[in-house]
Amino acid sequence: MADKKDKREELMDIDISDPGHAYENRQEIYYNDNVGGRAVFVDSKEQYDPDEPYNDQVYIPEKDRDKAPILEVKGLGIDFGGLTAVDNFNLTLGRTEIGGLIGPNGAGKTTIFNMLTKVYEPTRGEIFFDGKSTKGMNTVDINKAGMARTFQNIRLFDKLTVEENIKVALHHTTNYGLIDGMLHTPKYRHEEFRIRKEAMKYLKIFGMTKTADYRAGSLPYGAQRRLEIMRALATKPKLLLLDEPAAGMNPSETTELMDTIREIRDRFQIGIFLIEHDMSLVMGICEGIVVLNYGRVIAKGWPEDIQSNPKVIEAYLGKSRGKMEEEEKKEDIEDALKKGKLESAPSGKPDRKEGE
Amino acid sequence: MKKNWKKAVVVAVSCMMVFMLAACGGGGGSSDAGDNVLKLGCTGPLTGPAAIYGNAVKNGGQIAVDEINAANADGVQVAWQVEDDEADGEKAVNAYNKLMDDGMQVFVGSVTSGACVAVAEKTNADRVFELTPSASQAAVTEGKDNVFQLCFRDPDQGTISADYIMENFPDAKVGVIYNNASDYSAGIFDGFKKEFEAKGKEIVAVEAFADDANTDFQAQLNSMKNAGADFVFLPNYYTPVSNILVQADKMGYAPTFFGCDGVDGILTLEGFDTSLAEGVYLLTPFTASAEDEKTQNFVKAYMDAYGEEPNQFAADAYDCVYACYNAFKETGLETSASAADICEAMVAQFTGGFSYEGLTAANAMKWQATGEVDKMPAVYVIEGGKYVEK
Amino acid sequence: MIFLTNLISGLSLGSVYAIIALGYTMVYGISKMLNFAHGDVIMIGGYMSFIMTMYMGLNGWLALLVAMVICTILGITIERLAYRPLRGTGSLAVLITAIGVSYFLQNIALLIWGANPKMFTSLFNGMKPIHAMDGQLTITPESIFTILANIIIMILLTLFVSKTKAGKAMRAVSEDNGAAQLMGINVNQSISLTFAIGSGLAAVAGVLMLSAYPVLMPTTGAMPGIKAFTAAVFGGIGSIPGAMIGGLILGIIEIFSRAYISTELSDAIVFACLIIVLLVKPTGLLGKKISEKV
Amino acid sequence: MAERILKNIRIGGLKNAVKGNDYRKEATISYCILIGGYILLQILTAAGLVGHNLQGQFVPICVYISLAVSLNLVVGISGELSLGHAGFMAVGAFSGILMSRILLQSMSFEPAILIISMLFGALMASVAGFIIGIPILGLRGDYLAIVTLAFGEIIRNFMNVLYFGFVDGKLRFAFNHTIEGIEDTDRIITGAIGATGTKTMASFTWGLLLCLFTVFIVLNLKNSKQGRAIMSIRDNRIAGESIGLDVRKYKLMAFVVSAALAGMAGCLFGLNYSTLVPVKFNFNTSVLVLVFVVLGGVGNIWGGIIAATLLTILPETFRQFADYRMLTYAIVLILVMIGTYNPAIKSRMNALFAKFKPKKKKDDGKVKKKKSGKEEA
Repeated sequence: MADKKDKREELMDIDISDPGHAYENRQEIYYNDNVGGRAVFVDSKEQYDPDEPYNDQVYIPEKDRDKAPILEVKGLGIDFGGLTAVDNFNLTLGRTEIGGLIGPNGAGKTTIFNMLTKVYEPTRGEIFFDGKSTKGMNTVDINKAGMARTFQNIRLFDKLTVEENIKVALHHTTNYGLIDGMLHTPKYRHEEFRIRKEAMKYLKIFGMTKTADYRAGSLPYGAQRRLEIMRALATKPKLLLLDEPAAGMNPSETTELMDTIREIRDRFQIGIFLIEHDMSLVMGICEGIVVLNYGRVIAKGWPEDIQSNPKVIEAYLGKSRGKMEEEEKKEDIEDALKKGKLESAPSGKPDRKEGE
Repeated sequence: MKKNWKKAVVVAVSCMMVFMLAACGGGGGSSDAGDNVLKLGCTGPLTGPAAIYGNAVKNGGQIAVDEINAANADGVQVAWQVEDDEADGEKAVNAYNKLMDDGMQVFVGSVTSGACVAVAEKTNADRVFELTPSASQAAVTEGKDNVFQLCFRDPDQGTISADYIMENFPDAKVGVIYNNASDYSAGIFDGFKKEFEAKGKEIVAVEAFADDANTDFQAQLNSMKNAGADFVFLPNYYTPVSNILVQADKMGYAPTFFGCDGVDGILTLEGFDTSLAEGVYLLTPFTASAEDEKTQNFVKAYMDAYGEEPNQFAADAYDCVYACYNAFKETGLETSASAADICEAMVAQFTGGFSYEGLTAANAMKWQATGEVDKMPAVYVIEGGKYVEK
Repeated sequence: MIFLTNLISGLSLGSVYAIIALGYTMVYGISKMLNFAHGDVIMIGGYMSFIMTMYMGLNGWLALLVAMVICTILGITIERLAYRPLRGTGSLAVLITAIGVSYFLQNIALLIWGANPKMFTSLFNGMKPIHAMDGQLTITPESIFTILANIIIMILLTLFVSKTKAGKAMRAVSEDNGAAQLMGINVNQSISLTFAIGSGLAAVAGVLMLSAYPVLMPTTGAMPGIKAFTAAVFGGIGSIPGAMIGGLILGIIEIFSRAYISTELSDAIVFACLIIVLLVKPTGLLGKKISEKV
Repeated sequence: MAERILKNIRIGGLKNAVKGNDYRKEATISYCILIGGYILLQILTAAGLVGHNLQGQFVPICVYISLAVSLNLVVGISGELSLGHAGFMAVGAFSGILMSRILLQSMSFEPAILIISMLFGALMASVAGFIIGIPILGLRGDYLAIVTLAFGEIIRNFMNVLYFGFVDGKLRFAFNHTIEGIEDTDRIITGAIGATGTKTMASFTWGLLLCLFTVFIVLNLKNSKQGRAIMSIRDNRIAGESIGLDVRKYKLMAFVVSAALAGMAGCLFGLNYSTLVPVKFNFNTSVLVLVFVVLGGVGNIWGGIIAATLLTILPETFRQFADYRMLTYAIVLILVMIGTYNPAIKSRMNALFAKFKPKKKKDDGKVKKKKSGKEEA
C-alpha cells in the first residue's frame, strides 16, 4: 500500500519548471522584431546552402546559427484532377519561429498542411524538413521526423481518456513489445509508470490534470482543442502545425490560446506554423505571415505589412464590388485586420478536394 | 445513463440465467406415457438444409411407434422422441444429452453421419445402445461395441455400385459427379473409385460440386460430355440429382445415369417432371413402389399421416424402431431396466444372431460385431415413372 | 464451342447474381446496411411463384407478378418492423437484425412448406433450347431471358434513379440522409421504396434462378445471397452498374473456374478473385473512392 | 522568470464529461463472472442439479466465450467488421487435431498434448491471420468485412480437399480424393468428412482456463501501448497517422492476436468431439460469434461473455417449442436487438431505472459538445 501511495504522490509532484531544452534563450527570441529580415518567408528561389543557412540579415538565435531552418518549402504545388489547388508555394521557417498562414476559405491553406504532413502527395515542389527532403515519406514518417499537427475539425481519440490520448502520442518513446503488453511484465509496469508521469506533466502544464480520467470526446470544446495540441506536443516535435486553433472560441478563450501558443514555443523551443482566421490572434503572435488566395501566395511579411497590403484586403473583399462599396468595406476590413477577427470572406473553391 | 442501462441488462441476464438453470437442470424424465414404456430417442436435422432427412426419420419412426403401441395396448409401449441437431456434431451432442435428461433408454440415431460419429462417442461412454437408421460412415461404428447401423456403409455402396456397373456395363465409359463437401457423397465415391481402380478400370471424368442446393452443373456435364462419358455415376441425394437431370436434358446430353440410395424419392419430388428420370438406375434397399405387403402398408400409413410418399430415410427409421423393439422383447428385460443394462442385453442380441425382416432389405437383416448390417440392396431402373427391379 | 457455351452459362448465372446484387447494392446505398435477409426474400419469391402455378393454377408470368407484389410488401414490412427501429444506431446492430430476419424467413418457410424440396417449373417451359453447331452449342431459353431481363432491369433502374423524382430523392438520401431531410425529402418513404424495389427484384431473380436451377428449399436463397453480396462488393457496393458488372464477372469466373480449373475449388477461386480485385481497387470496380476530409 | 502556467480547466466545464474505461473494474467483472460461473456450475453439478444437456454444453460455451472475446479484439477494439472468424477457428481446430494425433503416437500425458496442440493451433491460425491480414489492411469498413467473409469461405473450401493421415506410421497428406494405401483407422482428416477418430480431451476446467487466458490477453492488450494504438486508430485513423502510428502494423497486430486466440478456442472445440466436419465452420458460425459480440456490447468484454453463454444455452432451452424452436430463436434475436439498441426503448428503460435510483446524478451522456462550442464563438 505504501508503495502505491508513494507512486501516486510521485505522479502528482511533477516539477514543470524544468526548462527542458534551451529555455534561457526565451527572452531573446520572444517578440523578436530585429529589423533587416527574418528567418521566416525568405522567398528562396535559390538553392538552400547548408554552409550558410540563413542570409546575413536574418536574426538567428545563438543556438540555431549552425543549423538549417526547420522548414523550407520550394515551389510546392498540387493538382486535383487537372485543377491546381496550390501552386508555387515557397516558405522558410526558423527553428523557433511562429509563422501564420491566412487566406479566405478555400484558398488552399489546409491543403498546404496536408502536403507538409503528406496526407496528400504534392504534385510539384520540394519540402525540406530539418534540412532533409521529405520525398518518399508518409504521414507516419513525417511525424517520426518531428512534425506534429492539429486539425481544423478536432480529431481526438474520442473513446480514450485524456491521459490515454497523450500516452498514445508517447508511443514511440514507450519501450516495450507486444509480449510485454499482452502479459503485463515488469518491464511493462515500469514503462507504463514512466509514461504516465510524463503524460501527467503535460496535463499539468496545460492545467488539465482534473480531466485525466475523462473521455476525450466528452470534454468541453476548449479543452478538446488544448488536448489536441498537447497530444501533438507529446510526440516531441520540432515543428508544430496548428490548423485553426481558435476556431469556435470566444475572445477570452482566444487570448488564453495566444498565451498558450507563446508558452509552447518558449517552453519547448520549437517552431510553430498556424492557420487562423482570427486576425487578432494572427497579428498578435505571428512573427511572419503568409497570405494565400486561390492557391497562390499573394503576400508575405510581418504583421504590419500584411495589415496594409492592398492585395490582402482585396482577397478578403473580392473584386467585383462597386468602388464606393469597396472603400467602405476596405475600411471595415482594415479595421478587422487590425483589431479583431475576420471569419471568412466571399471566397473561391471549396476547402476539400476529392481525390482523383 | 449508459451505465444504468447496462445494469438493467445485468439484472435481466441474471434472472434469465436462473431461469435457464432451472429449465436445464433437474434431469427428470418428462414424458410419462405410462409405466411400461420403452423410451426411444433420436437426433436429426429438423431444421436447416438437411431438414428433409431428419423429418423423414422422425415421421417414419412415428409410424412404427404408432403401429407398435396400437398392437400392444397392454404390453410394452414405445415412446419416440426426436430432437433437432441441425446435422451438426455439437448440436447433436446437446440434443442427445437432452434426450438423456428426459430418460431415453435406447438411442435410434443420429440421422446424419457427422453428427452420429460425435454422438456415438457419447453413447459408448454412457453405455446406451445405439442403432442408427442412416448414418452410413464407417467411423460411426468403429471401435464402439454398442453402435450398430441399419443402412449400408457409404464405401460399401460405392463398391457394390462399381461391381454392378462393371458386370452389367462392361464397355461403359464411366464419369462421376459427386459432392465433395458432403461426407455421404465423398464416402461413396471413395469406395467406388477404389473398387474401380482395383479392377484396373478407369473413370474417364470426375467432377465435384460443393453445394447440394442450386448449382450450375453445366461445367461438370460439359466435362462429362467431352470426356465421352456415356455412363454417369451420381452418388448423391436426389436434390442435386434432379438438378443434374434437368440441366443435362436442357443441354441435350443423355448418358445412362446411375445413382445410389439417396436418389430414391426423386419420383415424388413435387413439381418434378418424372420423364426426365426415365432410364435412371439406382441401387437402393428400399423403394416406395415395392409391391410387398409390408411396404405397401407402410407407404399407405405414411401417406395418410403426412401426405407424401416416404423415402429411404423414413423406411430406415421404421425398421430401426421395429428392430430395437423386437430385440428388446427378446432380451426379456423390463422397461424399468436402466439404459446400461438394456445396452448390454441388446448388444448381446445384435451380435448373437438376432435377425429382423424389414422394409429395407430383401433378406433378413443380421448384424456383425463391427456394427455393420448384412443386407442386399437391389438395383432398380426407372421406367414409366416407376421403379422397376432389375 | 465449349468456351462459348461456358460463356453463355456464365453470363446467365452472372445475370441472376446481378439482379440479386442490385437489391443489395440499392439497400446498402441508401441505408448503409448489409441486408443479409435479401437472399431469403428470393426464396420466399420462389415459393410464392411455385404455389401460384402449382396450386392456384396461375400462368407462370402472372405468378411472377403476384410473387413480386408479395415480396415487395414483405420487403417493406421487414424494413418497417425490423430495421427502422434501429436506424441510426450503427450498421452492426442492423446487420445482426438482418441475420435474425434471415433465420426467421428460413424457418417460417420450413414450417409452412416443409423440408422436402420442390421442383420449380421453368417459366419458359414450353420453349425449346437452341442447338447450334451440330449440337455442340446449346443455348437455353432461360439463359437468353435471364440475360435479357438483367439488361432491361438495369436500364429501367438507371432511368428511374436518374430521371424520376422518386429516384432522385433516393439518390439524395443515399448521398446525405440529413441534408435530404432538410430539403424536404421524405426519407422514410425513400427507404421504403428502395426496399420495395429491391424485394420486387428479388422475386424476379428468384423465379429466373429457379427456372434455370429448379430445386426449391427453405435454404435456397442462402448461397446465392452471399454470392450476390460478393458480386455487389466486386462491382463497388452502392453502384447500380457496378452490381451488374460485378454479377456478370462473378458468374463468368465461377463457370470458367469450374470448367477449366477445378470444380472442387471453384468457390475458393471466386472469392480469391474478389480479394485480388479489392487489392487493386479497394472500393470495387465502380465504387466511389472514399475520401476523408482532413 | 514568472511561470506562465495555464489556467486550470473549470470544473463546471466537466459536468457533461464522461469517465473513461476503468480497466481494473472491467477485468474484475470479467474474471468474477468466469470464475464465479465455473464454481457455481461445479457445485450444482456435484449436487446433481445440472442435467446432461447443460453439462454437455460447458466446453462449447467456454469456446464461444473465447471466440467472442477474441473477435471483440477485432470488432470492438480495432473497430473492423470481421465475418470470417470461423475460418481461424477451423484452422486452429484442424491443425490442433492433427498435432494431437501426431503427439498421441509418442506421448500419453493428455494435458501436455492438449496444451501443445492448442499452441500449435494458435500458431497456425495466427499464420493464417497474418497471410489474410496483409492484403486486407488497406481496405475499410464493409469491404474489409467481405474479404474476411471470402477468406473464411476459402479456408472452408480448402479444407474440403485436404487429406491427412498416417501410412505405415508416417504422416502423409494429399489434395483431392484419397491418400494411397491408407487404412481407415489411420485417417486424420478426410476432406469433407472432416476429422474423425479424434481423442477427446477437452473438459470444463480446460475451457475455463482457455477463457481466462483469452480474457487475460485481450484485457491486458487493451490496456497497453499496443492496445491504445489500436483503439486510437479505430477512433480516428488520420489523427493516429499524424502522431506517427503505423496503421497497418497495429491493425495486423489486432487481427493476428485475435486469429491466434480463435485458433486456440477452435482447437479445444475440435478436441471436444470425436469428429469435426469443415461445414461446421461456415459463414453461419462466423455470424453466430459476431452476434455474441454485438449483443454483449461492441468492445465490452464481459458483455460478450454473458451474451455468448446465454445465446449458446438459449436454443437448447427452446427445445420445448419443438418445431418452432429456431423460429423462436430468430424472433428473440430480433426483439433483443431492437430492445437493446432502439433509442426510444433505451431511453424509456433508463427513465424507468432512474426512478429506482433517485440519488444518483443523471448524466445525459455526451451532449453535442461541438455544437455548443460553435454557438459560443
